[in-house]
This record gives sequence, structure tokens and C-alpha cells, in this order.
Amino acid sequence: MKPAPFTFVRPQGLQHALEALAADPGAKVLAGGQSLVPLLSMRLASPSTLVDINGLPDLDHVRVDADGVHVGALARHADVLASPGVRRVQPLVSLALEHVAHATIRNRGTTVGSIVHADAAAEMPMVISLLGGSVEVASVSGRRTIPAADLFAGPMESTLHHDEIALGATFPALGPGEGVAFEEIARRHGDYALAGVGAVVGVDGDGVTSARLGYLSVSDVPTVVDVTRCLAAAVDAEALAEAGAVALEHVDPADDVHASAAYRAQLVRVLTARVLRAAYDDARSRAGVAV
Amino acid sequence: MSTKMFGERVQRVEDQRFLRGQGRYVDDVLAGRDVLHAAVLRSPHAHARIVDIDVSDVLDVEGVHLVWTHDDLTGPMAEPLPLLIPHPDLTHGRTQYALAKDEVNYVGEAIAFVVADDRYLAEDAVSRIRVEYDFLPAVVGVEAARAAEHLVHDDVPGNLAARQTQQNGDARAAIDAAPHTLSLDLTIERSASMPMEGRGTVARWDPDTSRLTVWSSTQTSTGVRAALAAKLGLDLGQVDVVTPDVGGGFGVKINHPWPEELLVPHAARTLGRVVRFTEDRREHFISSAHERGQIHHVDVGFDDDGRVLGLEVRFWHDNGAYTPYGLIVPIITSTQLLGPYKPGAYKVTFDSLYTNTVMVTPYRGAGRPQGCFVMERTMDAIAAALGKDRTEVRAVNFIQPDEFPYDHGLIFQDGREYEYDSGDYPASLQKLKDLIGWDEFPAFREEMAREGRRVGIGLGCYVEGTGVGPYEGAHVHIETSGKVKVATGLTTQGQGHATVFAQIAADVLGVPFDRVEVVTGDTRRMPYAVGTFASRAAVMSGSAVHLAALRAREKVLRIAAEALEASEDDLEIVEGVVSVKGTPDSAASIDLGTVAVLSNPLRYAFDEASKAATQFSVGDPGKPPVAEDDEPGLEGRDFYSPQRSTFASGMHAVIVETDPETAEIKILKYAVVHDCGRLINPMIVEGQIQGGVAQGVGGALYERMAYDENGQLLNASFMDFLMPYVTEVPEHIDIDHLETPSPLNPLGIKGAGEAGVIPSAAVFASAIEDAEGLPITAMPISPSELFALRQAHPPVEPVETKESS
Amino acid sequence: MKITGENTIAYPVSQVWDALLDPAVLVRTIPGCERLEATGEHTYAMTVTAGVATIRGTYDGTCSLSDLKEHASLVMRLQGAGAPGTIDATVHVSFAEPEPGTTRVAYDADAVVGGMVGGVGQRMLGSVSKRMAGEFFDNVAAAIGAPAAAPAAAAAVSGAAPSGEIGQVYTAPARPASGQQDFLTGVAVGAGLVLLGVIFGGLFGRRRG
Amino acid sequence: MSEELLDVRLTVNGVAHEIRVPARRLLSDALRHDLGLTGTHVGCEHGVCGACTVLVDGRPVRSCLMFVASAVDSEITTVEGLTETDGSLGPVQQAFAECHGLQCGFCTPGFLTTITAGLRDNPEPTEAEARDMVAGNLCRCTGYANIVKSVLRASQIAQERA
Repeated sequence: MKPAPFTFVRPQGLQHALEALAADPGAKVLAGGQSLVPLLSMRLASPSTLVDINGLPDLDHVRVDADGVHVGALARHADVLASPGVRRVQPLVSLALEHVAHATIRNRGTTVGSIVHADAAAEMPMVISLLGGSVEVASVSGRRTIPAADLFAGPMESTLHHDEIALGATFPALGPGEGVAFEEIARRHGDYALAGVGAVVGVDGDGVTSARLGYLSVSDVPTVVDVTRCLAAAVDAEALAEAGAVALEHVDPADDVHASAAYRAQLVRVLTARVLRAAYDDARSRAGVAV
Repeated sequence: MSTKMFGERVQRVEDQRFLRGQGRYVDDVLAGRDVLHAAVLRSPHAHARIVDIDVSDVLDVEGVHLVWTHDDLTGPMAEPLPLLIPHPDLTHGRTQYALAKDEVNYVGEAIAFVVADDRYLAEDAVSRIRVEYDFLPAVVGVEAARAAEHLVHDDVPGNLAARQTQQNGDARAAIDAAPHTLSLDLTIERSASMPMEGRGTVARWDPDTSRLTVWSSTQTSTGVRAALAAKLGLDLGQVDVVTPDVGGGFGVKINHPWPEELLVPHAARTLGRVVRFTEDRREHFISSAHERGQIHHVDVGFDDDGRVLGLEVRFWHDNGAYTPYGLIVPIITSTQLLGPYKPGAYKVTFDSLYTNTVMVTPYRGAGRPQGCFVMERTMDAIAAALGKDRTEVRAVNFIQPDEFPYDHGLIFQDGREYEYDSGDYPASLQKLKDLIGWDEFPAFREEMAREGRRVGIGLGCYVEGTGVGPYEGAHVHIETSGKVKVATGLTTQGQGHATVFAQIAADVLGVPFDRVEVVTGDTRRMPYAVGTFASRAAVMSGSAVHLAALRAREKVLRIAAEALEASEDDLEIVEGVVSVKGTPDSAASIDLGTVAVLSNPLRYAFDEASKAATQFSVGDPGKPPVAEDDEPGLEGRDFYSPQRSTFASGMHAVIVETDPETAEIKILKYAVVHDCGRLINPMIVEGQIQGGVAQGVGGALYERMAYDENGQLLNASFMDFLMPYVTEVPEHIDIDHLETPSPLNPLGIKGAGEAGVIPSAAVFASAIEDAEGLPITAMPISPSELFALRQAHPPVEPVETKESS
Repeated sequence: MKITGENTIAYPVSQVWDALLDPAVLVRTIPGCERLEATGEHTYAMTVTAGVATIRGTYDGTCSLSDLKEHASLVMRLQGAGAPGTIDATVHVSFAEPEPGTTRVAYDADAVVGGMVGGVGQRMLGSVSKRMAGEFFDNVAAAIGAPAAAPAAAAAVSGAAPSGEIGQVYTAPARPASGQQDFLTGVAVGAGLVLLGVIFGGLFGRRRG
Repeated sequence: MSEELLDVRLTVNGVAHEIRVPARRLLSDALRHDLGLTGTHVGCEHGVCGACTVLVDGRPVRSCLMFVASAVDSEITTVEGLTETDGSLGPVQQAFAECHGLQCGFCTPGFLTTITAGLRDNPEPTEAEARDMVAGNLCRCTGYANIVKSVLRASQIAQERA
């Protein structure tokens, strides 16, 4: 299981990197490598050129401001997870990152890399979709910002052009009156989830003003579902069950060696109720309402 | 006597190397030196005829030294690999060729072999080989094999490699006459040893001495050596097989010779270069060996107390595409199924069936986990039918302590009578009940139910044939330095043999433990051996080391008595010094190094000490320097060959919690009671049990080989073959020991290596069934499958069994 | 693995049938097809580079059309092998003309995907291959729609021998390298036929950035 | 055409090495076969088992998921670098010897490097934290109980020696 030959480029500047990428339609970007290198070793992928961007300056930043969390292309999962600012400004990112693989993978894997790898079973693509974030990309012909809604074209397929490098990702800040929660169920600790749910719930006193859910591992692309109307009247067992039913209309769980579609659907129901409840409680506790 | 080492929790000597990164595993041998690397083209299809193999594109890959397909093999190398253990009932045994000839029968079968400057180039070359196939329908799974709509081997009707029946008494009559009868259909899916280090071989041909040296990650160096000599047309004396450090075996590395174990040495000799093959993880999944796949049907007749009057078992064993290891696994299942019980009459029949999948050879437990699962599920079913406590039904069927040796009237895997030598099952059961809190469980269950939590308790009992023959040997050599060099032929895969055998030798010879150096698995040091499997190393080589050391001791005392002018009976050896008992002053004493010098009358002296042994300074001029019945040197060599296996036993119990919504399964408590006779090193035995239980948890709740209907292995990676991490095994395992000595060997020891894994599937099935009130008839079981079971069975209160008052 | 589906092309069945049996059209319409060589009556050797995002591979293989029932149905046998793995598919294709001028093509494929890529999620293969079939039909429709431009470009390589001539080699015109094209290249061979997504990784491809 | 070779300067256990390797040479293979440091072991080559874990600038990383060419600017620490300068066992190594934290020894290098970094970041882990520290490494022999004990013992030894 050794990679096929390729030309290795380790640019010191972004422009050099963009030119190297544009020069060869068969080129690929190497950042964390935790997804790409296994594919090379298994010869499921054999790019003619590998552009190692780990040498590029000031791409490993993790910044927070009023708008939200800004993560550079070389920021490792471990750095983003360790940042108190991220946990304060957008706690959903931190909650989900704890479930990304194992600590050793998080030390080298990049948050932006896992987003553009566009695996619907991964945590970060779902989180950025649920929060309505965006990714900034650059190519020799210029820069553009891709909103999360337009980022995922299909299984393992982002809408980045082959000659574009993702420079960073932005996760919008937690809004006033909002609370978040995340839970996933995997066969083993650290495995890909059989199903995972994130929730952002906005409250005004005890009433729910907004409720959005993000799903991973139960559809081709990360799926976001708005269930505000389910919780409008009350946040009780029936409402949470109804939200689960609504969610099931938007996802398409499948059978595989680990679980049946029916079981994944059951996890969607169970996790939706648990995560919505938790996000609702989080929202109220953040708003200082007795939980 | 020096402090006794037997029974001590001695720290392991081999750890000093491993912990410093100085282990010598097969891929480390000659690393960084001038070594060529091999890669293998493996069949991507489960069943196909090979129409043509085109290697023309390969020859222009830079750094390629040779490319072989079957056409390039001649003589014995062109014939099928050896069928290691023939058996009269194995009427249609088949083995593969080193490189496929005309057809492939499983995804992963070797087709072509390439040697290049490094592994990367070798894989480049392999990817350029073009093969044209004619596809044949794949036979996957036991049902398909039984239906035999298609055949794996055209000349094997019904895909039937073998059918065997063993019986004791008239089971059918006993069942028909029994007041109660039951039937069960049970399934166990495939798993595999999956050691962290896969297979590997390095070979060097020395043209000056025309000797072949082969390092292989194996469990039997002598087996590999014999196969190499036969297949390469070499004399046995020209071949040395050195077992390096082995990164785990668990059974898969007992099979031999692997195609690469022949092709690499053949290439080394052909090219006159050192050649290395180190398989990668995908290769291990699709070209080593798997095990466990069986389907069972049980008919049982029993009385009001649950005593089994008649037991008839019919099962179908998936032996994959070939049968190099014969019928060992199904025979072990047939016999070890009886566990600690004595059914009135017993009959078992199995079919060993071919499928277009990786071949099946023993994996830790080797058929015992399946037998235990079937018997323990039967015991639980009887208890449920009679509304009796599951421990009571077992107790009433136990072979009692005073009934040993107990002959089951069957033939075991070694072709000898299936007779238990010793054991105390009632005592084990009581210890287990105390350890797990069996009697307190009903109260615990109610308390949990009040919290809306669902818990269950289960147990499983087993008896394990260990220390199977034919023999092992040991050679002990005391050097003039005082060092004691011990060699035994079987191999080591992490069991701490260098420490355990040193403890035994140190005790017999009265030398400090750290002066003993042990070598295993090197045919240059001990050419006669069998191998490490079936929990036999401690019993076989442990006893051999003990016997060989005793012989050396006899010679030490004889020479020392002469030197000290004392009678042998008055002498003792303490801390490597021979002296008259009770007179520890140094005058009347002699150290072992000096005895070694005296044992070898020399013409030439090489140091101060050896001067004392030269011809002008020792011995009675009236006698020849070496007596008629004597020989120079201070050595002992002996073999231990038991008449039959010694039977260890044990019982496990577990408390599990199942999530009412997500059907996730959590382990709350795990207890093990284990009886393997006297313990040489309790620390090492506990390590074996903890490792076994972890593999048991894997087999019960996580691990399966997922073949699709076309014979493609869908989860051939650690991402999707779910071996347990630390987070999936019980946080603590309460272990308690019984030490019922074995009467069959001088040390009274029994094997322990496989104990931990044998009852796990049965134990978890028993506990999950107890928690859920649903019949568990197949393992492993995942939350998804438990969820499906719940859907298929409308909620009914778990069967209220009258737990003991 | 079973894959079924159907597509419609805004042309009469006769034109669709003729287009699909013309290697010059096939080589331009099969996503990722780089080379097609006629090796016999309706049998071709071909080289296809296909993939989705990172997971790409070059496959050498053969395809043959048989049981031809004019304008009604045919059976396509396809075999391909490349570094990522192998594919062997038998596809039954049927044509219908629900209303004059439009053809409905239905396909029912049974595929064995082997080697490393065989270890990928079956669902991944199914869903993407349907999309590639869609792209293939669009290409076929485009090829029929602009016949004048098509033959010249495709047959440039070795003289204007009549289509199907043994040894006749066809290569596809260079394709614009764009992200969107990246996604849509895949392998769907013959009329409405699908090389079932041998190209992309499912389970294998997933990791964490 | 022969493959393009790169001259790579690598610092491993404080020693600088110059090697000439193809671009596709994995860090794990470079350490083992180009530098002869065979203490690092390869169990799967798809980043799951952890036997190949080394420290890159002090952080545990799978050396089978890195190309040696990417490691030029980093300080690599392998199991061979955990032994004290006088040849005696470091605290984590000593703890494994005392607690029977290994059997076949093949996965051990990955645990030793991971725990060395883990204890540097969290010198006094609870049992749960010790378990989490090693949750990303597979072992097939020990069943993990003694590995968790070794983590806790190593933290004691480190303090005793501090």
C-alpha cells in the first residue's frame, strides 16, 4: 500500500502554490493529509503533483471576532479545539471537534481540509452548513467566498475548482438567545458516526424563536433542517418527536456493513430529540433563564 | 535453595529491548541494508478462470529484478502447497498453488510475484500486470456452499471437503425418550486473529556455504524449515529458519508455508540477493486466514432437573477456498463443545464446506468459542424452558471432581482419546458467582429498572484442551562464564517465554534468574520442535526446559561431588554456587562456571580458569580424560511428550446494560474464574486472560468479515473491521484462579493462552438475552442488529427465570 | 450490486440507436473516455480516466454490445481494471418512444466491483453512477443535435475509415478542465449504460482533513 | 524515466540526517529503512492503529500519514529518543516494564510516544484521562488494562524523578 509516484512541490508563498496547482490539472493540495494520504497509499487517488501548503505563512490562524470564528487552512483541529475563544464565540464548533477521530489525528488534520474533503459522514462539513458559514478560496485568477450552502455538490465532492486552494473558513458567531448542542453515535469511540446531529435553537424567554438541525452520515451531503414550527408551541416529547419525523423527510439513511437504514432512522429520531432538548436548555441557560 | 522463581510475578526480560525500540521484528531484519523487496499481484475477483497474464509492461519498470507467475515455477514449487494435517475424513482436501494456476478461488489469492529495489517500485510493477479473467459464479457463505448451486472446486461435489461424525451412546434414542426436548439454530460469523504485525519473510542464500537463512514471522520455525527444504529441493541441513520477534500471532501464523514463505527464499537463491516481503494490512485481510464461521442445529433432551440426557449437534463449517490445516477447527468444535458437562449420550456431525473466500485456519480458541457458544446457549435454553436458574442447570450437568480422569469416548484433535485429566467445576462456579455477584443481581436489576435502565447478567463455562503433543524439546548449556543458555524450538509471539522458561531453568539450576538467556524458534539452536498453538507452550516447552535443566543439574552435581570430594546427595546449588548443604563457607564450594570448565578436559587453555582443565592439571592419569559413558561440556537436552492433552477450564460472567432507545450495549462488570493448574508467572497469565477477553469482546460485539454476494471483502481495513480500542473493553476484569494441578507433566501446569477468548460470545449472548428477553441466536451482535431483533419481537416482559433464592 | 434507472433524450429512438452504435459518438459522450478501439463487431477496447474529486483512476478495459434488437434493447458487457480496482458489469438496456421524437432509455445493471475500490460504500457507487448516466445522455443528445461537428473531430486520428473498422482508434477531443467537469466525468458506456461508479471512494475516501 | 529524488534534511531525536529519497517516501518508511530507526512500527498504513505514532514538534502524529518531504522543518522524536542519555529507561518505558504494559511489543512504540506527549500536557491524569490519552491506539495482545495502569505509574515515576 504505497503511493504512486508524484512530483512534490513545497511552496513558500501562496502565489507559488496557486501557480503550481494551476499548472497541472492532475495536481492536488496537501494540508493535514489525514484523508488524502490513505487514498494515495491505497492508490485510490494518484495525483501527478502534490502541492504541500504546510510551509505557507500565516494560514494557521484561529481568530474570533463579533462575526464569528475564522480558521486558517493550516489550523489543525487540535488548535481550534484548544481555543477558548472558539468555545466562547461559537461553542458548536468545539463540541463537534471533540468527536473528530482521535487526538493524534486532530493534531495533524486541518479543520478547513476536512470541510473541503466534503465527506457527508464527517463533523465539520455539517457544522459549517448548519451555522451557514463560508469558505474563502483562491486561485491564480482571484479569490471568492463560497457559502456553505453552495459548497457541497455530492458525496466527497465540493464545488471548489481543481485549481482553487481553500484559505480559510468562517463559522458565524452564536446569536443572542441562541444555544447549541451536538451528539453522534459511532460503533467505537473515534469512529465515523452512524448518525450525528447538531442543533442551534434560539429562545425568547421559554419560547422557541428558531430551531435548526444539521445531520451527518445519513445523506449524500450535509443536510440542514428547520424545525422551528415544531417547537413553536412547546418543547415537549410530542414536539421533539415531530421534529424527528420532519428531519426523516429530509434525510436518506442507508444500509452498510455497520448499521441498517432503519437503525440510522431510529438514531435520527432519538438524537434529534436529545440534541434539540439540550440546545434548548443551553439557549435558556445562556439567556439566564432558569433551566 | 535460591529464592523460588516459579509462581513469581517476575518483570519480563524481553521488555528491555522492546521498550527501547530495539526489537528485531521481521521487517527490521537487515533494514537499511542492500535488500530487495517483493510485492504480489492478488486476485481482485472471488472466482474466475485466468485466461491470460501479460507482464510485458512490467519489464521496463526501473528497478524490477524478476516477475513470476505459475508458469515460472518448476518441480515441487509448481505443485499445490502442502496439506499440513491430512485426516481420513478429509476426503476432498484442497490447497492453493504458490501462484495461482488457471483459476483463482478467493479475492486476494496470489497470481504474480515481483521483486524490485524497494516496495514502492515493486507495487508500481504489480499495478502494470494485465490479467484477463473469465468470471465464475462466487460461492459465499455457508448456506450457498450447502445449496451447492455452484461449485468452488469443480471436482468437489456439494462443496463438501469433509463430513465427520463422532458419538458416545445413542443420542437420538435418549432425546426421543427424554421428558423435555428443545431445538436451537445458531450462527457464528467470521472474524480473524488480526495481529498488529502481519506476515513477513526475509531470506538470504549464502553461495559459499550453500545455506539458506530465512527469517519469518511464524508460529512454527521447524514447520517452515521442513516445507522449504521439500519445496526448494534442499537438504534440511541447508536450511535455517530463525524466528525474529513476532508482533502477535493468535493462530494465523501457525499456517505454513505461505506462498511468500517459499517465493522469497526461492527468489533470494535465484538472484543471489537478500529479498524481503512484508505484507500490508489489506493483504493480511485478503490473503492470510480467517476463522469462526459456522452454523449449528442442536437437538437436546433433558429431565426435570435440566440434566442433559441426549445431545445431537449438526453443524456446517465454512473452511474458505482451501483446507491447508485440515479439519482441526471443526474437530475441536465437535469435542470441546461438551465443556465441563457430561451429557447422557452425544452425537455430533459436521460438514466442512468450501466457499470462495479467504481460507480458514485456527484463530485463538480454534473452534472452541463456537462449541462453547452452542453448549452454553443450550444450557440457557434449558433453564428458560424449566424456569430454573441458569447456574443450577449447569451445576447439575457438571463432571464432578471425583470423576477424573473423565473419558468422553471421543477422539480429540490430536487423534487421541478425549479424556479430561483434572478439574473442579463446582468450585469454579461458586467462585464466579461470588465474583460477579450472581445472587445479588436480581436486586440490582430492580434498582436499575426503577431508573429506567435495562441490565442483564450472563455466564459461560468452557474446558480447553491444552498442551497438545506430539512433543517439544529444550537444550540447556551452562557456559564457562556461568551463563545458562536455554533453547527451545517453538516460537514466541509476546507470551513472555524468555522470562517464563528462565524462571523454570533458574529454579532447577539454582542460578540467579538474570543469568539465564532463552532463545526460541531458531532451528540452528533446537532443530526438533512443533510450534506455538493451542495454549501449549508453557506445558510443552516449560516441561522440556524443566527436564533438560534437571539433566544438566545431574551432571553439575556429579562433577562437583568429584571436585569437592563429597557425595552428590549432600550438595546444593545456591546463587550459582555448588556447596555442601549447611556449609555455606566458600572453601568447600565451586561455582557453575568452574564446573563447566572441569566438564571439558582441554589441551589448550584460553584463560585463567581454563588452565585448571588442561591435560597436565586434572584427572586421574589412569583413566581416559572423557569417561566411556560421558561427554564433554555441561549440557542437558530432553523432550517432553505427553500421552494426551491436559484440560484447563474456566468460567466468565458479565453484566451488561442495553439502551432502551439506541440498543447500544455497555459492559458494566466482567468476571473471570480460571483454572490452568499451577501458575509459572501469574502476571503473564493475567495478561493472557485480559488480552483474550478483549478479543472475545471484539468477536461478540464488533468484529465480522463482511463479504458481499460476489465474494468481495467490504471491510478490509481497520476503519471498518472494528477491533476494540481501550474504550470498548471492560474497564476492569475481576480475575480469580483455581490451581488444580495437571497430573500429566512434572510442573503440574496447564495451558492458558486461549482461555480469555473462548466463552465471550456465549457470555454476552446470555447477558443480552437476560436484559432484553429476546432470543439471541447469532454473534456478533451490533446495536443495529439488537434494534432489528426488538422490532421483530413485540415487547414482552423478559422471561422471569426463578433466579436462585 | 444492482443499479437501475432511466433517462429521456429529445430525439427519436432511431437516431439515438444509431448514435450509440457509432464509436465516434461513444468516445465523445462517455464521460472520461480517452481512447476507444474497435476490436470486433460492436466490441471495443477502451481507456477511461474517471473519478470524483480526489478519487480518480485510469482504467483499461473492454466493452461489447450483444443481443441487439433494433430500437428495442441490447445487452452491454463491460470490464475495466485500474489501480483503484476492477469493474465487471452486465447491463440490460431497453429503448422506448413514449411520444414521437423523444426516447426513453431504461437500464438495469448488475456489477461486481473488486479490488481496493470494491471496499467502498455500495450506496456511494449507486447514487453517483446514476448522475453520470444522466450526463452521458446529455452528451448523446448534444452529439445527435450537432452531428456536423461531431464526426470530424472524433475520427481525426486514423483516417476516415467507416465506423466499427477493426483496429480503428478513436480519441476524444480535449475537454475543458473545470471543477464542474471534474465532478461530471465518470464512465457511462454505450446507450444509457452505466459503468457503475467504479471511480470514487465511499467509505475508503472518508477521513478528517 | 527514473523517479525524481529529493534531498531531505531530517532532525530525529536531536540528530540531523541527510537522505536522498523519492517524493512519495512515507515518513514511517524513511525512519525505518532510510535511517535504520526500526523502533517505529507500521501496523496499517491508513492512520488507524497508531503503531507508527512519532512526535512531530512534540505532538503525536501518524508517521504513515506524512511524507518525509513534509517533515523537513520539524523535530521528530521516535521511541529510540525516549531512552535517557545514560541508556536507562525513561519514565513511560519504566512504567510499562513494571506494569506488564506490553506483550508482543509491536504497538508499544506508538503508545510510548503518545503517552510521553500526553503526560507532558497533563502530568497527573485521572484514570479516565489516562484511558482517553491512549484511546487512539490499537493493541491486540494486552486488552489495555495494564497500559492504562502504565500511564498512571509513569506519571508517578516522572514526579519521583523530577
